[in-house]
Amino acid sequence: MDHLLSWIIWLPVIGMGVIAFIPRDRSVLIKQIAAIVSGVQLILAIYLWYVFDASNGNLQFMERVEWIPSFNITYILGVDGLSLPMVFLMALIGFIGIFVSWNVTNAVKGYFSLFLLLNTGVMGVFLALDFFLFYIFWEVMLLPMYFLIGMWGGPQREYAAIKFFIYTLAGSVLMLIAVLALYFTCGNTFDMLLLMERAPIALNGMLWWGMSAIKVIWVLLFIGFAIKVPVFPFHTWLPLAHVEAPTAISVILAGVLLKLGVYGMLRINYTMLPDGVFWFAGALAVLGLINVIWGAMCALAQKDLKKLVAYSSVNHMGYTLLGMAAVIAAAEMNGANLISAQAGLGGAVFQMFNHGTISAMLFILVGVIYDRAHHRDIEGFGGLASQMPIYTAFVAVAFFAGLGLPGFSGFVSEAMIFIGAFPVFKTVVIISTLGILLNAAYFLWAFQRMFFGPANEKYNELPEINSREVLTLVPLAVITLVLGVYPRPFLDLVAATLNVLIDSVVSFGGLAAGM
Amino acid sequence: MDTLSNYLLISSILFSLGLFGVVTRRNGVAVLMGVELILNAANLNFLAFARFGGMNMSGQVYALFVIVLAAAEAAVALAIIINIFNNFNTINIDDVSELKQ
Amino acid sequence: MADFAFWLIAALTLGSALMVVSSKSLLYSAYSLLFTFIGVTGLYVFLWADFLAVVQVVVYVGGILVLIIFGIMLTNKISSVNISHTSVQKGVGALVVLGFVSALGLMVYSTPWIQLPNSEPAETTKLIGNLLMMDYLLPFEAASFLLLGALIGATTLSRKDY
Amino acid sequence: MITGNFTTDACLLILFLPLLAFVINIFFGKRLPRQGDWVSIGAILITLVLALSLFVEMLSNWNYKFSHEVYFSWIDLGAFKIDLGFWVDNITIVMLLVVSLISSMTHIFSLEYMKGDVRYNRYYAYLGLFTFSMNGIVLANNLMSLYIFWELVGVSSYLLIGHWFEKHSAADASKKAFLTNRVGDIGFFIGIMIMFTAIGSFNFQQLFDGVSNELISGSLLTLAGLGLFMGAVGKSSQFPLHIWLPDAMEGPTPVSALMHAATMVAAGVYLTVRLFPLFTVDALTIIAYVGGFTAIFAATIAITQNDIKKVLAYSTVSQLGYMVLAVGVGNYVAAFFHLLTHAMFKACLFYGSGSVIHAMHHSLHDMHDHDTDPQDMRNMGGFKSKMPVTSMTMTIATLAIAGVPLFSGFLSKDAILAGTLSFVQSNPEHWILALFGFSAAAITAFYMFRLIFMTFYGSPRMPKVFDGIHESPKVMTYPLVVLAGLSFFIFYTVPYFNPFKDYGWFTKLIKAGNSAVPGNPTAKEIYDGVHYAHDAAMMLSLLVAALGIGLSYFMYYRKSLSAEAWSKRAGFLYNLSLNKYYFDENYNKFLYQPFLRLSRAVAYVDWDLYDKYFINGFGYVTKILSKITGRLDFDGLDQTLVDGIGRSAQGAGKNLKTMQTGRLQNYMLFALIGVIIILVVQIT
Repeated sequence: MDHLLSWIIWLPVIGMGVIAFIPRDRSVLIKQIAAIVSGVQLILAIYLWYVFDASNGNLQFMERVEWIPSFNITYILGVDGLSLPMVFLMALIGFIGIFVSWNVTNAVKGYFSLFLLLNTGVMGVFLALDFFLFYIFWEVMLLPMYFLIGMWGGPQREYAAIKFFIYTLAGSVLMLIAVLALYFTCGNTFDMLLLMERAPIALNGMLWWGMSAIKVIWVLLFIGFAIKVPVFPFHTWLPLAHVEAPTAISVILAGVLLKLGVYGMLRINYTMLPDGVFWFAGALAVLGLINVIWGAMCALAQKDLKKLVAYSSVNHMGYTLLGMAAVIAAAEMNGANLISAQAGLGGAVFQMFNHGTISAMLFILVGVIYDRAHHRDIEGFGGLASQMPIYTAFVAVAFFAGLGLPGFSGFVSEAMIFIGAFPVFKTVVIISTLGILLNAAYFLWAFQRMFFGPANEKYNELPEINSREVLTLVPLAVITLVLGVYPRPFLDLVAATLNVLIDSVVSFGGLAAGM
Repeated sequence: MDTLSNYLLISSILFSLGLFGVVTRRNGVAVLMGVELILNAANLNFLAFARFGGMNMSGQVYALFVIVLAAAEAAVALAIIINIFNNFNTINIDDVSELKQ
Repeated sequence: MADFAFWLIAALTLGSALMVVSSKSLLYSAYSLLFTFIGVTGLYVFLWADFLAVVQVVVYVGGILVLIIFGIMLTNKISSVNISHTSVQKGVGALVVLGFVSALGLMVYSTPWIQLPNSEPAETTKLIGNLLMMDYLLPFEAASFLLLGALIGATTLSRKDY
Repeated sequence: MITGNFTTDACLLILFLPLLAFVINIFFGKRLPRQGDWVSIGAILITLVLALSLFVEMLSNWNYKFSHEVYFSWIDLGAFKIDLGFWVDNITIVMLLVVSLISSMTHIFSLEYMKGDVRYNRYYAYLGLFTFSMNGIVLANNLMSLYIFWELVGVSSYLLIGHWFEKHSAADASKKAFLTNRVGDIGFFIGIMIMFTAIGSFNFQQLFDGVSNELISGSLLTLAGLGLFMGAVGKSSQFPLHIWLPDAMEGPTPVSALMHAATMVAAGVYLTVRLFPLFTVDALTIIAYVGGFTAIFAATIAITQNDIKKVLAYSTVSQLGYMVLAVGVGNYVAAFFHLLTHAMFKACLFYGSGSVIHAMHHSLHDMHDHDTDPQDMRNMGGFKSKMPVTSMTMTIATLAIAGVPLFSGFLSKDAILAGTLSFVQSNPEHWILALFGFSAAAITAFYMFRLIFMTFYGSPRMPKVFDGIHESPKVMTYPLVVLAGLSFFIFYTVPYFNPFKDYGWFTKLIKAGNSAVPGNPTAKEIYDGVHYAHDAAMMLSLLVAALGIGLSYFMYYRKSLSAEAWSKRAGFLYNLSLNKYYFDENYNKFLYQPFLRLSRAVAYVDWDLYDKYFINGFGYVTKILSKITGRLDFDGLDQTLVDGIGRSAQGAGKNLKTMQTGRLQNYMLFALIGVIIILVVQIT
């Protein structure tokens, strides 16, 4: 199939076009079309997974079309082990998200159009290999998000949407500066593949205002991506946006959008500024630690279930940072510990995917209870386990997956991250293992408060989770479980790319002195 | 006497007088008369250039058109004046200041 | 003789024109205008524009002037003929116009006009007719429409109930 | 068969049959006849048969060096590889048998005990999950799969303890159990990471090789060992993480039996037994102290408890302390031996207590009395006549735990005490370990007989309740009989017969291996020491057991010593013991609450300070800045400069107002002036 990647990216836009011609009162048809489009996209993503050559760590299915030749802007797409899981995740969660938002009644047409646009934006970011294209998709994604939060969100939606928008835009601006800096220093190109070759050499030893150019660009890009992740001091948009966003949007936000930050760092910072990796890895690990502990402690103190889940995202993404930092273990000066680098980086990539599925489940479940009880106050429930046993079972699965219980994929990735990062960042890892306990503490405490204890009379009439909701949860739960029991299907897929990435980082490690 | 300059001079004096009338007269009809003087001055120029400047018959044709215009202008202007008079009971152009803020 | 006649006519024209703009009586202005027109007609004749001279008399004197006088009659009660006929800013106006005319005059005399050699006067009516029907057909038609428009417009405007 | 190798197939089936039962019961249990209990029981009985056949095979092979390992690749990223698999040796086989046996008993016992429970099918499902996880720990050949099943045991204990989650106390207890275990797991995981970093493998055998090749040594190895031991501290409920176990009694009694006799808590000891070759002398010393202290510490608490299950719970903690002590002094075979015997008699005791509670519960239920605590021994007494089987079996088990000859507990406890004594003999500075061991033995004998006397002898304290007490049905008493039977020494010494020597299949087939740590005492040195100290230890242990039993006899049977008077005399200590040394209160006060407050503070800082003032501060500053620039722009630039021009023009306009007459003619005049000026300029 030609132009598979383009189809994956632009299919939702086609769906959007179709929806535009449907009268606004035929909301079921609109939903059906959105579902079909996402379904086809998911099938394409699965097909891509199937035809992808896992033994090849380089970019595959490249598409290259001249776009704006006068600025050397090209439409380049490609997929490798890093982006493939993310594409699959987005397709899956995009598909599930349609069903999660089946209850939307307000401005259905607009909602689903924006939803599909969001899908395109995210897919584009994952598949774009031209920096300019990447940036455009990055911004395209922002806009529907703003409206989806701002128009279909909770009571504080405008505030949340604005905050999200400005926060992210601030990051984008820094990123743009970095993009332009790379463009002008590396021979006027936005082509990421060229930049990967040229940037480490072109920037080597370059000084800007007395600072190393690599450091400057690294920091700019890092802040841009860190806001998305979100890394500790830039994380406060997240609880608010999550709490205010409608369920499906929270699901996408937590499930996929947070991954963009990490993906961006791995795709851009790691390949174009390998020296910066060595310079920043320590800070990255410490930030990861702060995310883990800070997120967990904040989650522990929350009374709003959704906010708890939101902070759990902060906590979980912290592990990813920790794992990413482990890549420097493979360098000569750190003993060429390839095992550790693979474990850490593999764990980080795996954790990205797992957090996608697990947090999606968590947010769907929060949405389920909110639809029924119309509040999310943890203390306000109690004894739900006897009233909604199936729902409780799903929450238990999601919570246990979230707290890193073996048997669920989250455990594998967290264990890999810890094992990988330990040789290089011993103290940091030892402190962050406290996260194992804290994760369990906040999830179980919330679980107990909501589901255990004597049944609350008020909720006797609460309907059990319905089959539509169950169907949205089952695929996620199955993936989490299967990959938790046997992670090789996933890890084999990314292994080759990981090694390429590690090589590219490490092979420039020797230049670190030139910074 | 048969020089262009003479005619031009006469015409410019006539023009200035017309202008003077337009600028100083308060009565609408009198302003109109000033305008007629200006038009005549212009015609005079045309004919002078037709006679001396090589404009030939074209100048005369232009003059003819000017006369036509003048006739039309006079007709319309007078109609307006009469209308103004009917509405304001004056044709003193200073007093017609409905549009003034 | 011709010289004398020329200057006489010029003086008549300008003098009556001065009367037009400075007379306190509106009717006097109107009558003076008659003389101006006649003077201008004379000058036309000096410029060998016989047809135009005739047209000038017919249109101006016979048409416009009568119209103006009618206008005066219609808009002023006979008793108050003089009342509304006042001037403003005469001093400044005169000064400015004087400056203007001197500037023009200066310009007229200082400009080296290209003057064609004298030629014999000729019959103009036929030539004008040819021109109007050939080179200037479009303006001619446009002018006819203009006149028609002006006619209808004037009639419409003058209606009482408008 | 699946792989063709009997051992592998049997192990696979033993591992996955209970899991299958779990899956079937959790999804379809409600719809199956009898809520699917037969599925679970069938699965566990097959498991038991398989374990027995493995056991028989082990006996028939009579090879103490038997070892069988299979594995598959779980993760392979090129350099980073994890293989998961089984390592079957004699310890594994014995342990599998213990787990299957106790689990089968629990399944059968629960048939009656849990009858009519609202979540009957889920109860059986969780039992299956629990058995699966425990078998997983037993079979693991590497730290990673051990950790995986370790955590799964934690979660199944969470589910089982919280089975009656409508009770707040049960919900609290389940959470506490899980979280306390996780504290231990942190250490465990750090230990795993240190080992992996140093040796690059999780496999036990490779780790042992790595240690003996000194890839890791010294204090780092000690640290790693202590980390791994922390896992055991959590799971086996050692001081200071012992707090969860007594609370875990909130779960159904059969679960307590399963969890606290054979499976979960034994996992910790099993871990230390398995990893014994990794521990350095320093680590072992610390382990010994932790175990010894736990043994005596828990025993002193058990003395004063009145809840029959609490007594057993602290007794379990104490006995686990013993086992850990045995590992610490190097005699890890003794630890495993005690684990084995303890599993039988402690399970028997728990089932016995379950039987008593069951009877009490029914009696109270018939009386419509919901206030009296059916677990409080002060409400019992004289049950011997009403419940002969329960009474008899519990007494046998108590004799075993007290260390009376002819019973299994005597042999194993003797082995532990001998090991301790020999350790103290060669390391006199650690004399207190021996003191811990022997005094704990005495106290154990004392409080266990206190339990028997208070429950089964004397006059009924609540005659009305007593009238309603009946012996439990046969499904409950059969397991008791089986386990009481297994508390006799003979089952551990066949084919030999000497009630004072632990000489038998066990000692023949399970031999201590050498420590992998260079410089540690060899197995032979330890064995010789134990042999040397054996007789003295036996005498002493007999003496202390007699002392404890006698004291208990006089105090609670003959009542010639007043328990009340003694407790008053030791008022402060009595309260301390009764309140479990205020551990829960202090943890709550000094750990949980401060931490919760810290979390709230963090959340407050995050949300109400950092976000509200700092991040939104950016917004405000920007807003203020924009206001300032706006004002500058409007007042400064626009109003002053731009409008200033306008205003001066206005002033000028005011002055030139006369010109602005509104008369066309004026304007014309000005236009004319302009024209003149232009003309003049043009001309000149």
